[in-house]
Amino acid sequence: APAAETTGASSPSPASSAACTKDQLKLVTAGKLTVGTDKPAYEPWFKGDDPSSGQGFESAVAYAVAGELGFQRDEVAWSVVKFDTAFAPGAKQFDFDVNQVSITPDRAKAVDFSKGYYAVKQAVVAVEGGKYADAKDLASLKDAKIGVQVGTTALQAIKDVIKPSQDPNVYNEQIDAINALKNKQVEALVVDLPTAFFVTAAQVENSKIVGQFNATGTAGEEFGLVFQKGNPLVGCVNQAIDKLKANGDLAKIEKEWLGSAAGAPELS
Amino acid sequence: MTDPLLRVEGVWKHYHRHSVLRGIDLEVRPHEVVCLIGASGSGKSTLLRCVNMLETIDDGSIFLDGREITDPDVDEDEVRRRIGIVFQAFNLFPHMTVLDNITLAPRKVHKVGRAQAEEHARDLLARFGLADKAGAYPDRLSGGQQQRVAIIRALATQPRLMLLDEVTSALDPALVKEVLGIVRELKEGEMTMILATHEMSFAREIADTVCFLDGGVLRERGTAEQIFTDPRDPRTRDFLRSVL
Amino acid sequence: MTDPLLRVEGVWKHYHRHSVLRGIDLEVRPHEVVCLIGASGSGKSTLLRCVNMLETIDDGSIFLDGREITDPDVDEDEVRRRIGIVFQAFNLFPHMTVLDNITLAPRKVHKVGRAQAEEHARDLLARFGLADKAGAYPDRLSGGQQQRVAIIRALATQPRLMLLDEVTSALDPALVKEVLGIVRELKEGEMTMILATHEMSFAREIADTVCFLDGGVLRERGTAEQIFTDPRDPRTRDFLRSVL
Amino acid sequence: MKDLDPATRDNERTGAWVKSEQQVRREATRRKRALRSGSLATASTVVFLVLILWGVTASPGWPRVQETFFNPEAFVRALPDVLDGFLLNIKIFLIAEPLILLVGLLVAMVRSLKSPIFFPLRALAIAYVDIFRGVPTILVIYLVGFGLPALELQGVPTDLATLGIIALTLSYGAYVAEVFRAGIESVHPSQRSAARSLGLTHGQSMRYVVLPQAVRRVVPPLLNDFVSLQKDTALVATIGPLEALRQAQIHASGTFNYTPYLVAALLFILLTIPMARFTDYLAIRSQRRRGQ
Amino acid sequence: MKDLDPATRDNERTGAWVKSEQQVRREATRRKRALRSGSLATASTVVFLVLILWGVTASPGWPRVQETFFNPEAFVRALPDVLDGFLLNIKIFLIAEPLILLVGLLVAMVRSLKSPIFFPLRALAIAYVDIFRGVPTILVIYLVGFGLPALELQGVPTDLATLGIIALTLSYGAYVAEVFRAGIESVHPSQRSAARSLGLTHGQSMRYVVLPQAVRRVVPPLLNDFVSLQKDTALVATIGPLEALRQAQIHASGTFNYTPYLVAALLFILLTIPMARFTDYLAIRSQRRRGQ
Ligand SMILES: Nc1ncnc2c1ncn2[C@@H]1O[C@H](COP(=O)(O)OP(=O)(O)OP(=O)(O)O)[C@@H](O)[C@H]1O
Ligand SMILES: Nc1ncnc2c1ncn2[C@@H]1O[C@H](COP(=O)(O)OP(=O)(O)OP(=O)(O)O)[C@@H](O)[C@H]1O
Ligand SMILES: [Mg+2]
Ligand SMILES: [Mg+2]
Repeated sequence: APAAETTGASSPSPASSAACTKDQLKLVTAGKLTVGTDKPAYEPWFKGDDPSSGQGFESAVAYAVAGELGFQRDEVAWSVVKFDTAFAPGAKQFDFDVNQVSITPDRAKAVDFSKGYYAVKQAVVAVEGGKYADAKDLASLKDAKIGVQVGTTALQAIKDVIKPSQDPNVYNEQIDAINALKNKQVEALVVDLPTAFFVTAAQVENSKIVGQFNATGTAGEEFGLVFQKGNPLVGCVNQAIDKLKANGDLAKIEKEWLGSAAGAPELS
Repeated sequence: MTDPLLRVEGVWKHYHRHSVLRGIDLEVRPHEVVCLIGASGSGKSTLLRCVNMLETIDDGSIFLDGREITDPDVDEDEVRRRIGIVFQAFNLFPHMTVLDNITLAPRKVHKVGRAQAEEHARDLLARFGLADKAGAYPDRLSGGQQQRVAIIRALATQPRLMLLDEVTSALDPALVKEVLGIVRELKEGEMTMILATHEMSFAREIADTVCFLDGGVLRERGTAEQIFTDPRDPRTRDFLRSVL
Repeated sequence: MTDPLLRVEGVWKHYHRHSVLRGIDLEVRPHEVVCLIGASGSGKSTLLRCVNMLETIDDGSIFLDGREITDPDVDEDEVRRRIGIVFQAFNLFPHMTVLDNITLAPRKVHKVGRAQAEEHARDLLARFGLADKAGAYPDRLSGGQQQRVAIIRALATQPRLMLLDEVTSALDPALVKEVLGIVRELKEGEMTMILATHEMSFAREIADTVCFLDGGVLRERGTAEQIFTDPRDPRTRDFLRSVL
Repeated sequence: MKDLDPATRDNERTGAWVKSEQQVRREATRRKRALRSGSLATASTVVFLVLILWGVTASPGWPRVQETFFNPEAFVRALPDVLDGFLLNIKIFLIAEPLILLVGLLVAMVRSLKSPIFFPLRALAIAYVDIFRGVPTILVIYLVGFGLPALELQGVPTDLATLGIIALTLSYGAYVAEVFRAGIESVHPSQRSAARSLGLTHGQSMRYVVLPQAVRRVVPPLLNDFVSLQKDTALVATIGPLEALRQAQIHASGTFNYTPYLVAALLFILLTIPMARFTDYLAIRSQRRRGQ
Repeated sequence: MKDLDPATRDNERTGAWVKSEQQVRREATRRKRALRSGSLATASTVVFLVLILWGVTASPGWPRVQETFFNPEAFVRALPDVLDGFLLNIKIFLIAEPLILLVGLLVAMVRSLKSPIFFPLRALAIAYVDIFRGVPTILVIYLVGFGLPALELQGVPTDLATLGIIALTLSYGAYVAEVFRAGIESVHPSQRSAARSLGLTHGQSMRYVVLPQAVRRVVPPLLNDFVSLQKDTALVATIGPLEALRQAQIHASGTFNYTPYLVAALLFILLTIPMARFTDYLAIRSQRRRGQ
């Protein structure tokens, strides 16, 4: 069965650097690197809903990877790929998709992932002065009504770590979750930490980050680039990511766009 | 001469630009049986519907028991309670049994208790030979039986006046007889009635008074004997010649 | 004696457990007019429907022009093309004009060109006094006119045999005459016909042969004169006494 | 053929019927023929189905499709959660349905008031129907689900299922009102005349004569709308509660496998098929009544 | 009252009608009364509406709701994109509708074949209707939109709008088939007898007599289904194309303001209201025909 052929992020890549020159890659559109992401593209991952600006963390990562593979900026094309179409079987409209997709073994049965390009942590956001604004640990969130966006690993994190007494509310879109918080339909949101910073800074007045999940909570969760199952491009991209990690470029990009996402208190 | 039970005075009715009743005058005394005859489209049904206030007249007045019922202040439902009408097509309620068809108005309009209403209904059904059909639905009855039930339904509200609109015209000749039988019985029971009919021989037998309608005008009025043997109006004569 | 156009031999028809036709034998010669009389439910309509193959018979045979049409190998549509039938209720197609009603079968079944079919239809309409109704929809016609159109529609396919099932029973007495007139004309045109009818006086006038049906059995058969003046079967006598 | 003496024929014909040999042969021919064409039809249908099935499973992408859409393991894993969510769908359906019937009936009755004095009420009813038939249900759910709580009014419910029920009632009420109205108008005016002529008031005529007949006639289209409603309970997911489709989506996005959707689809089919059969049964019954 | 001489009465009555004074008074009374109750009804309706409006706008959350749902600036900003997306909805609708009618008609005709030899075909038709009426449209769109291209078959379209149209056709075809079937069955059997008795074959009877009448009768429920379809074109968004609702969603997510949804809602209403009015018109016309 095809599912057994590769095991996702850790798949060894025999490709030598020679095979990774741009004219030898098998691409959706020859000569162009087609990168998929959803619309709208949220901050701080992208800026102004324009992935091709190079602004925002994931946009910058995409261009850095493209650069390593030898593509000029104008040789990178963006296509709109809804989150749940990224893993549809069959021919893809992108070479890889970058959309804050967490790498999990289950998912890796359906698609191939690159190596992680960002180690993510989930964070809790609540309204200032609310019941859970000053929670010190995850256990005290047990009775909270929690909101989360579908398709994120936050939901799994809630179930595994907080084990809430009532079902969380699950929304299609980030905007819906945020509005639910504004409407007091939920008492806390769980989102990834960079998003949490953006939400508190720009989207919900009087909101604050209660804290981030501690390392044991969502250990080793990383975002990866999504590839069509069996796409040989993975190897080359992994080389590129390794290089970006080694030469510190990736850290620089992270600092530039997600720099503030450090010092939130950890919730145990 | 007793006071009339019904008095129709100069009644006009228009549909769009077409005058269907053109100033009808008519009186019906208690216990009198009046037959309306006339060609198809002459306005017989319309006149009956106006008397029962199913149509609003465009001019003239109608008095029932001396009170004007065409006055805008009159409670139409109250008036209808005193008049029974049976239509050309039978119009039983298909979703109700015969018994429920008959007891609906007594129970809901006249506020008679269910037991009493049903007893009365069963009496009527027995009297007219339909005792075993009380629980049947209308679509299980023959046309003649349906029409008899329709008459009983109208009777059950104990109306002062019965209007019968060609109650046999949708029936097979074989079924006509049973319905005419019931009308005869009503006459024997001294019911006041207006009948619109195409059955000339029946009209002749049962009517005290016969009225001939022609294009919305009441052309001639007289005893059955006089109209059928000695019509005065030439149009009456033409009509009778064409149908007899 | 000429060969019969239609021969019905020992035909049985059951609905569920109820036998509606109980071994009917009947012959119709070319140009003969046969009237079926009998009480409601005696099986007149069913017999006509069996002849037209709208019902499958349960036993017996029917021959048309000497060929057995009840054979499973026979093309029913072809048989029906040679027979015209007009029903108790008129069954015109409400979504078509009179002209289209009449020309549908000639055009689609007999593959006559539109122009020719319409010309023929207009001829027929004119002959029966409906020339001005060609473009009208059935619901704009009076009952009598509708029934006349239904007869013309059946005629337009130039059938060998016409079946008329109580073509006047749904009509006002005033309208009956015009339909009977058309049947008289058909007889004059030497059309072979079977009529089921409740109009005894008409049957007497028009029929060559009268058949009395009773509970699915053909009790008596004879000339109109004989049946009406000297019925032999006691049930025929009873029936005629009850309706005349 | 000679005419028989009537008495003889009487004896002959009114006796019990014995099937003639000819008829026995005829029926045998018919049976044989029906069998032949029946088998032919069955065979061709089966061949047709097999061809399609073969075409699909022999396609190059089939293994991947099978893996992604028909994965037994994913099916079993998703089933408990999806089933759990499905109970919420059923609950929403069972509460919304009576409310919808009520709203629909009221609006339909208002719309069928003919007198000019009811014009404003009627206008209100028409506006309601137009708006809520026109707006996609999912938008109504958005507006009610996020808009209503945002007003922060006293007494406005905040429970998600309740908000969903309100939204579905508003949306489907408009449809059902139209169905009822059609039913009311399909009752022949002479029935109303007959009721009025017996002295029943407008309200009584409606209640005892028109509505009972109207309701009977609209049962099939109403059941159709019920089927849609059962399915549209899934849209309530938008405002947050964990119903079947949402549970399927969560499983699907967690494993990148679409099989959980199949679980949801099967559950919905299992719920709607009995309803469809019931609609059919009613239709056939009413046809029998008409005496075909 | 004395009987008049017939001739006199003739002259008197057949002349032109002059409204009597009494009638003039009577009509004046009626008009006055109608006016009074009419104004009362209008007033109460207006008061009712004003109260509701006031209740909403005076609520503590109203400024926020107004800002989030009724923001003129966001409205204007979203309009061009949503309108652009709406053209895709209309395109999908216009292509899907004839296909649906075709599928529905075929399936309905197969289902109305009564002979036992057609049993397998009929079973196929029933299975199709059951499955596709039972599964939420959105699931059909998922399965077709993601499953069909995944088969990688030759000649299978990959265009998203085309896939959406296929899915909608499958889903609505089942509904429309049921509508047509009801229509076919509502044509009185005597019409079929009449056609057959003229020598028309089964097919010809269907084509010239039964179907034309059936189609006329089912126009209102069909239009109802069209309205639903117009709205469900929005579900095609699921598989990716940028139609109106998706555009609205993008704008809403981008600006964290729900007003773009209002834009989409208005566009949908604008499209469906004429259809609703047309349905009404047809219903009234058919009622007139019946001669109320
Ligand atoms: N609702 C209506 N709208 C328009 N015209 C009508 C209406 N009802 C009746 N008419 C017309 O009024 C005239 C009289 O009709 P009416 O039914 O009173 O005649 P009738 O004497 O009862 O005839 P019949 O013997 O056929 O029952 C006819 O020309 C008819 O077309
Ligand atoms: N489709 C059917 N199913 C069951 N019974 C039927 C059917 N058609 C006719 N019958 C029964 O067959 C019997 C004969 O009916 P048919 O219509 O032939 O009588 P008829 O002589 O034409 O009566 P009428 O004078 O009332 O038209 C009746 O008892 C009737 O109830
Ligand atoms: Mg009349
Ligand atoms: Mg008959």
